[in-house]
Amino acid sequence: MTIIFDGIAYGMLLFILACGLALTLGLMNFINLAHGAFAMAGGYVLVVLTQRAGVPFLACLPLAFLVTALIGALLERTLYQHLYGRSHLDQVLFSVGIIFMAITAVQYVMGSSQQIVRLPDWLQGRVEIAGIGMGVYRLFTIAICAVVAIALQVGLVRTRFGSQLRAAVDDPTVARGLGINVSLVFAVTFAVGSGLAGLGGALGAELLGLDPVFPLRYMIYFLVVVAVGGTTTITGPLLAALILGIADVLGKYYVPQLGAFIIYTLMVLILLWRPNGLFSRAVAR
Amino acid sequence: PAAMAQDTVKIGMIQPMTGPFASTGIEAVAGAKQYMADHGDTVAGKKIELVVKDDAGSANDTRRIAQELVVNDHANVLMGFGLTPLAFAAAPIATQAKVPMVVTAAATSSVVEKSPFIVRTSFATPTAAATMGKWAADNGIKTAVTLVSDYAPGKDAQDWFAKAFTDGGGKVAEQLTVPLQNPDFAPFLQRVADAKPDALFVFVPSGVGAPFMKQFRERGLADQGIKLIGTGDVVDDQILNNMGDAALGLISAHHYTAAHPSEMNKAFVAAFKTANGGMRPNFMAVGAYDGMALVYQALEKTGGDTDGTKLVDAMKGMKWESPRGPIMIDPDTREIVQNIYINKVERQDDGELYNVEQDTVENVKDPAKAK
Amino acid sequence: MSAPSRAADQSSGAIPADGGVLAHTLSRPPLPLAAEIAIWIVAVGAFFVVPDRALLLNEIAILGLFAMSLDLVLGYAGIVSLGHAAFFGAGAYVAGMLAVNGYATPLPGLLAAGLAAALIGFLSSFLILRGSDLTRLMITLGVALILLEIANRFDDWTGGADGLYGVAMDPVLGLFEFDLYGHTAYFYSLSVLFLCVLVARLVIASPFGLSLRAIRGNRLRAAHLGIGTSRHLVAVYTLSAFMAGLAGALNAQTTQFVSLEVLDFHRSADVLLMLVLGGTGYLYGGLIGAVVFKVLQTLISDLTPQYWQFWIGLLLVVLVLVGRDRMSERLGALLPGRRRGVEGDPA
Amino acid sequence: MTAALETHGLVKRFGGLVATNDVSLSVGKGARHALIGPNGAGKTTLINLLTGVLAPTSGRIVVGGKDVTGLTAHQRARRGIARTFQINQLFPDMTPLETVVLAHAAAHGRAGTFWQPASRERASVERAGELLSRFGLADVMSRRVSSLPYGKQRLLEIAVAIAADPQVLLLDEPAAGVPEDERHEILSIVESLPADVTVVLIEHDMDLVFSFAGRITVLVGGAVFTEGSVAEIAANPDVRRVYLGEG
Amino acid sequence: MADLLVVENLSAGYGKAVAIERIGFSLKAGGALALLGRNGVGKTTLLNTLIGVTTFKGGRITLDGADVTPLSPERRARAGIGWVPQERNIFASLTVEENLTAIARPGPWDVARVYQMFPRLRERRSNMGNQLSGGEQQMLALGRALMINPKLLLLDEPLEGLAPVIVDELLAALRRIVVEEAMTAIIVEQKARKILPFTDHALILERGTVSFAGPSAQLLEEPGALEARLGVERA
Ligand SMILES: Nc1ncnc2c1ncn2[C@@H]1O[C@H](COP(=O)(O)OP(=O)(O)OP(=O)(O)O)[C@@H](O)[C@H]1O
Ligand SMILES: Nc1ncnc2c1ncn2[C@@H]1O[C@H](COP(=O)(O)OP(=O)(O)OP(=O)(O)O)[C@@H](O)[C@H]1O
Ligand SMILES: [Mg+2]
Ligand SMILES: [Mg+2]
Repeated sequence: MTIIFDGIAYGMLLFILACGLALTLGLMNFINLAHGAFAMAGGYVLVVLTQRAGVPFLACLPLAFLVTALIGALLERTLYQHLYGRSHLDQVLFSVGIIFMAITAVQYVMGSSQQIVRLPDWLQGRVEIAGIGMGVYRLFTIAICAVVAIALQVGLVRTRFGSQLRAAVDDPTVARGLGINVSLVFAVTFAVGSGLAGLGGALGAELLGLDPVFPLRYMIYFLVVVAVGGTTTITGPLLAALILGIADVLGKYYVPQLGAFIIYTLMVLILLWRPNGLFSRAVAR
Repeated sequence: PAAMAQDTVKIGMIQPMTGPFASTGIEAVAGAKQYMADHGDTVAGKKIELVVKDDAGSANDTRRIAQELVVNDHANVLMGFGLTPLAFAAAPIATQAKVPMVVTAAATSSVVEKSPFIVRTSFATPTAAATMGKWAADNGIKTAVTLVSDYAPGKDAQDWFAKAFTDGGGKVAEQLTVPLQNPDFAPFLQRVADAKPDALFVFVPSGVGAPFMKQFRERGLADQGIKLIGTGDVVDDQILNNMGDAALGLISAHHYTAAHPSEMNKAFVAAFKTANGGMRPNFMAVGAYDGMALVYQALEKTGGDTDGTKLVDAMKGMKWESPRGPIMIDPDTREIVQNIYINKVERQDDGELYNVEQDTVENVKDPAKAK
Repeated sequence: MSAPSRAADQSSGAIPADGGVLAHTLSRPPLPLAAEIAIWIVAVGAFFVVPDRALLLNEIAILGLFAMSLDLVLGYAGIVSLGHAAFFGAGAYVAGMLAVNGYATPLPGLLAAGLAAALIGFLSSFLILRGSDLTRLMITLGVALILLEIANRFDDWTGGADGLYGVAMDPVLGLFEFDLYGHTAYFYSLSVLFLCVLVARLVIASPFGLSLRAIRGNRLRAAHLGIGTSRHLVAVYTLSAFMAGLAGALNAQTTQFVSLEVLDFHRSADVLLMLVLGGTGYLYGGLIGAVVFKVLQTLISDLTPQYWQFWIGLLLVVLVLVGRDRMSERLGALLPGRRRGVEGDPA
Repeated sequence: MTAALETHGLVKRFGGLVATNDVSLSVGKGARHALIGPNGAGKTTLINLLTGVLAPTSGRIVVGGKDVTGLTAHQRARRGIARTFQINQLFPDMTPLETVVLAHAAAHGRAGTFWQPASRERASVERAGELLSRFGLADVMSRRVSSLPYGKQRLLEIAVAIAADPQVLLLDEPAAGVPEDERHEILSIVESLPADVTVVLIEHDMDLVFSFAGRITVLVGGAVFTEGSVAEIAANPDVRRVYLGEG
Repeated sequence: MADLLVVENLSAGYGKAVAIERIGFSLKAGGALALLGRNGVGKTTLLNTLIGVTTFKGGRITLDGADVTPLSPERRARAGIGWVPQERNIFASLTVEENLTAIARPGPWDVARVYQMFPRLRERRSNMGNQLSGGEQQMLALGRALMINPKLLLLDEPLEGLAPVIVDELLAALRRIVVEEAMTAIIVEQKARKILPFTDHALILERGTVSFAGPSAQLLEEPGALEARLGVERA
C-alpha cells in the first residue's frame, strides 16, 4: 500500500512539473522545451530564499510561483511572443537555446553542484494512516497538486478565458480580428504556465534534486506526461502523471531489474493505442 | 616558436565541463590549477602549459579531442577523463601516440589495462567498495542490501562489496540496481525496508547522493535500525555540507576527505577554497592535483625529457605525500596504491558537515588486479 | 477581355505543347548545380587547407550525413523525430560489434550496419504513422531510449556503460589504413556522404519525393490522389534509418570506439538542432548545420570550456528571432538563385 | 448498363446524429448527377463515405460492380474515384505544376517511382501542362500554392481531381468562391471529360445544377428526399419548400 | 449624420507586395455596400485591411469619427467592426456555442438571438467547430460576427455555400438588421445580381483600385454595365 501512495505522490509531482507545459504546449501549441528551465528557476528561488534570506519554506512556494511567473511574463513579452506563429522547429531551436543559456547562467551564478533544500521540521518524517506509512512531505505535495489541478480546471479550461485561449491558438489572426486580445491571453497563460513550473520546481527540488542540468534531465519526463495525457485538457496530464507515477514505482518495486524500460514502454504503448493521448477531443480532418 | 615548443610541456586536460558531469570537470580543473599555483609553472627548466578542453561527457568528443591534442597541439601528456567510457575511448590514442595518459577521475578497475601509457591518480572503485565490505563484516553487520546506480562503476562497487562482505561472513540479502536518471528512490527503498537488513550499501554518482539520502531518512529506514554505508561518492565533499542532518552518521570508505587531518591537507583545502569562491575540494580535485604532481615529479626525474615511454617509466613506482596521505604508483599495474579511510559524517566545530576519519586501512591495492 | 474564354486565354503564359519547359521547371534541383558543385569543392578543399583538422572534418561529414538522413523524414515527409539516434546507434553498434568479433573489413561492415539500422527503421516506422507531432516526438524518443536500455543491458556484447572497447578496422578496400590524423577517415566518410547525397537527390526529385512533400502538406488529400501514405512513410523512414545507420557505422569505424552515448537523447537532439539550423527541405541543410554547429562549438569551447553552451544558446535564440529565413536569404544571395522548392511571389 | 456507383442502405452516425440515413443510390456510367439539399443534409458526408474519409456505420458501397466498402481512401482513388473538397485541400508548399503532375502520376500508379525524376514522367507532365492552361493557372504554375488568391486555389482544387483521369468524379461545391463566368468554364471542362466518366456534383448554385445535371437527388436530414430529372425537381413543390425557396 | 466609415487613400498588401492601392470611399450608418470584382482584384484584401490583418501601406480609416488606423485588429473589433472572413475560419477546437461566446460583447445580439436566426446552429451547439457542414460553418461565422454587436459588418462572400432558401432568408434578415439597427455592412459577393437589390451602393475593384463607385441601382438598371465591369454574361 505504501508503495501505491508513493506512486501517487510521485505522479502528482510529475503532474505539477508538467502541467505548466500542458498549458503552453497543450493549450497554446507552443513547444517550449525550456519549460524545465522555469522549474529550475523556481527551485533556485526556493533555495536562495530559504537558505540565504531565511524566508520560511511555506512562504517561498507562492514566491517561487510569482517570481517564475514574472520571469515568464518578461520573457514572453520580450522574446517568446515573436515565436507563436513560427514553426514548431523554430520553437524547438529557440527553446533549446534558452535551456543552454539558463544552464550556463545558473552554473555561473550558483555553481554546478547539487543544491539541497532544507525542509522545516514539520514537513519531515512519516505518519501512519490506516496502516499505511506516508511521508509527510509527500502528503503535502499531493495536497498542493490536487489544489492546483482543481484550480486549473475551474479557472482556465472551462471558462471564457479558456475558450479565448483555444480560439487564439486555432487562428490567432482571426481571433484578433474578432476582438480577442491575443497577446494578453497568451502572456497570461504563459506566465501562469511558467509560474506553475516554478512552483513544481520548488516543490520537487526536495525529491528530485536541483542542479544546473535540471532542465535537460527532466525534460523528457515533462514531455511524456503531456504527450500521454493529451494536449487538450488538464485532467489528461493529471491522469497520465498518476498512471506513469504509479506504474513506475510499482514496476521498480516488483521488477527492479527492468529499470527505465517500464516508463518508456508504457508511453510507447499508450501512444500507439491513443495516438493523441489518453484524453483528446477527436480532431477530424 | 619551434624553440619555444621545445621548452614547454603541454598537458592536455580533457574533462566534462558542461553537461550532467560538469561538476566533476570543474573540481578537477580547479585541482590541477591549484597544483600549478602551489608549485609554479616550470619544472626541470620546462614551462608547463595546461590546455583545458571540454568533452561534455561524450566519448566521441573525448577521442577526437585527445587525438587533436596529440596531433595538432603536440600535447606531451593527456590528463583527465571524467568517466570510464571516456577513458576507454582515448586509451588507443595514448597507445598509438605513445603519450602518457594520466587518469584523474574514471574509476572502473580495468581502465589502466587499456593502455600501457595509462597511469591513474584517482582510485579504483573496488578498493573503496571492498574495504567497506570487509569493514562492515568486521563491525557487526550481518546482512546487507546493496543499492547501486545502473552503470559500470556501480556494478563494480556492488560486486566487490559483496565479495569482501561475504568473505568476511556477511550475507547480502538483495542487490538492487537503480537507473542512472532516477528521480524517485521510493520503490527501491521500500524493498530495502521490507528486506530489513542490518545495513544498506549504496553507490550512486555524487549528484544523486543528496536526494537519495533524504529519501532514506524520510522513509524512516534509519529508525528501523538500518545503517547506511557506502563509498565516498555519495558523501562527496563538494555537496556534503548542504545535505544537512540527513547525512549525519553515514559511514563511507574512501581515499580522500577534506577533513583529512594532515597539515598538508589543511593548507590545500584553505588555498583551494580561497581560489574557488569557497568551493570545497573533493576527491576529483585531489585526483587532478596529484595527477599534476605526478607529471611534475616525472619530469624532474627525466630531467625534462618529454618522451612518453620515459615519462611513464619515471612514474612507475613514484611515491609521494599527497593531501590525502601517502600514495604510490604501483610499478606493475600503474595503478595508485593508497590508504582507504573509513569515514563518518559529523558536524565539526565550524558548523559544517565533514567526513571524519574513524579508521584507516593502509596501502590498499586494487583487489581486482590481485590475480 | 472577352469574358467567357477568360480562363483559357490567360494561358498566354504559354506552355509549349512538348512539355520541355515544364519538365525543366519541374526538375529544378534543391540547390543550383553551381552551388552544389561549390559545396563539394569546399568539402574536398577543406582538407588541404586545414589537414590537421581532418578529425573535425570527419566528424562533420558524419554528422552531416546523419542530419541529411533526418532531413529526408523531417524536411520532406514532415515527420519530426527526437529519436533518430536509434538508427545512428544501431549502425554504430553493429559495425563496432562486427569489428570486435573479427569482421573488420570496413565496407561490408558499413553495409551490414546500414541494413541493420534499416531493419529497425522499418519495424519502428509502423509506430509513427498515426498521431500528432508531439506523439511522434515522444514515440521516436521512446524507441531510442528503449534501444539505449537494451544496449546497456546486454553489456556482454555491447560493453554496456563502459563502451565497446577494441574496435580495430582493416584498411579501406585493403589499401588505405586508418591513420591517427584522420586523413583516411575523412575521405572515407566523405565518399559515403557523397554517394548518399546522390541517392537522396534522385529520390527527392522523383514522383516518390513529390508524394512525400504532398503527404507532409496534406495527408488527407495525398491519400485521395491514390498515394499510399503509410507505405510511403514506411519506405522513407526505412531509407532514412539506413543512412543514419551508415553514419553511425562510419562513426564507429573511424573513431574505433562505440559507447552508449551514440544512442543518447543528446545525439538525437543535436542532430535535430543542426538540421534545423541549416534549414530543412533542401538536403544540404544538415551539412551546413553540422559545419556551423561543430565549428562554432569547437571555437567557442576552446575559448571558454565551461560556458560555451551559453554562447551557442544565445546564437540559437538570436538566429531564431532574427529569422532563419532572412539569414538564409542573405546566404542565398551569395549562392545565386537558391530556392526552397518554389520561387517566391513575383513582385 | 451497369451502375458506376451504387450504395446500399448506407448509414453514418455521429454520436446521436444520423448524418446519412439509409441511403441507397445508383448512378449510371457516364451520368451527370447532382446532389442537392439544405445545409447539413449530409451531402458532404455521403461523399466522404464514398471516398473513404469516413467509414460507414452500416451499408455497402459498390463502384464499377466491385464492393469498395472496406478499402482505404488511396485504394479507392486507385480505382478511379476522384473528388474535390468543399474546403480546399491542397499542398501549401508545393507549386500548382508539381501538384498536378503528382496527381496524374499517382492516379496512374507511379507515386512510388523513386528511380527517376518526376520531370521524366512524360505523360503526367504533358497532361499537367494541358490542364494548367485550361484552368488559367499557367502563369502561376511555379508559385507556392499558399500564395495564390482563393479563386485560383479553387481552380487548382478541381484541376487536381480531373488530372487523375477518374472513372467517377465527385465534386463538392466546386464553384463556391469562383466568379460567375469561371463557374461555367469549370463545368464546361467537366462536361468535356470523356462520356464514360461519371460525375456527381454537389452545388447550391441552381443555375449551374440545372444547366449541368441529368438527374438530381435531393437529400434532406441525411435521407433521400426525392430523385428525378431536372424538370421534375425544379417543379417539385416540396423541394421548393425545403430547399429552393421562391428565388 | 456623419459617415460611419471613411476610407481615404488606403493601400495595403502582403509583405512587400501591394495588393490594393489608394482606395477611398465612405459609408453612412445603416447602409449596405456591395463590394464586387473579379478573382484576385483585392476584395478580401480590402476587408482584411479594414480589420487590420494585412500589411498596411498607407492611408486612413475613420470609424464613427475616430481614426482607427493605428489600432490593432482586436481594438478595431472592439471599436465595432464585425468580420466574416472568406474562409470562415471557425475555431476548430471550440464548440459551436463556445465559438459564439468566446468573442461575445454586450449588446442586442446574444446566443439566443443567433440561434433564432439559425436554428440549425442550436441543434449543433455542442459540435466542435471542425465537425460542421460547410453551410453550418458559414452560418456560424456570421453569427459569430454578430455576437460582437458591431456597428460595421464586413462580410466576405457570406452567401457562398448556403442553400438557396437560406440565402433568401439571410438577405432579408441582413437587410432588416442593417435598417432597423442602423448597422452598416460591406458585402463581398461573386454573384452581383444576388446582392445588388439588397445594397444601396456598390464598389467595383479592378487590380486593387476602385473602378466603379455608385448606387447599386445604377448597375442593375443600366444595361450592360455589369457585363462590362465584371464580365458577367448571364443573368
Ligand atoms: N465529424 C463530425 N462529427 C459530428 N457531426 C458531424 C461531423 N461531420 C459532419 N457532421 C454533421 O453532419 C451533418 C451533415 O454534414 P454534411 O457536411 O454532410 O452536410 P452537407 O449536406 O454537406 O451541408 P452543406 O451544404 O452545408 O455543406 C451536419 O449537421 C454536420 O454538423
Ligand atoms: N496571403 C497572401 N500572400 C501574398 N499574396 C496574397 C495573399 N493573399 C492574397 N494575395 C494576393 O493579393 C491579391 C488580392 O487577393 P484577394 O484575396 O484580396 O482577392 P479577392 O478579390 O478577394 O479574390 P477572390 O475573389 O479570389 O476571393 C491577389 O493577387 C493575391 O495573389
Ligand atoms: Mg457540404
Ligand atoms: Mg476574396
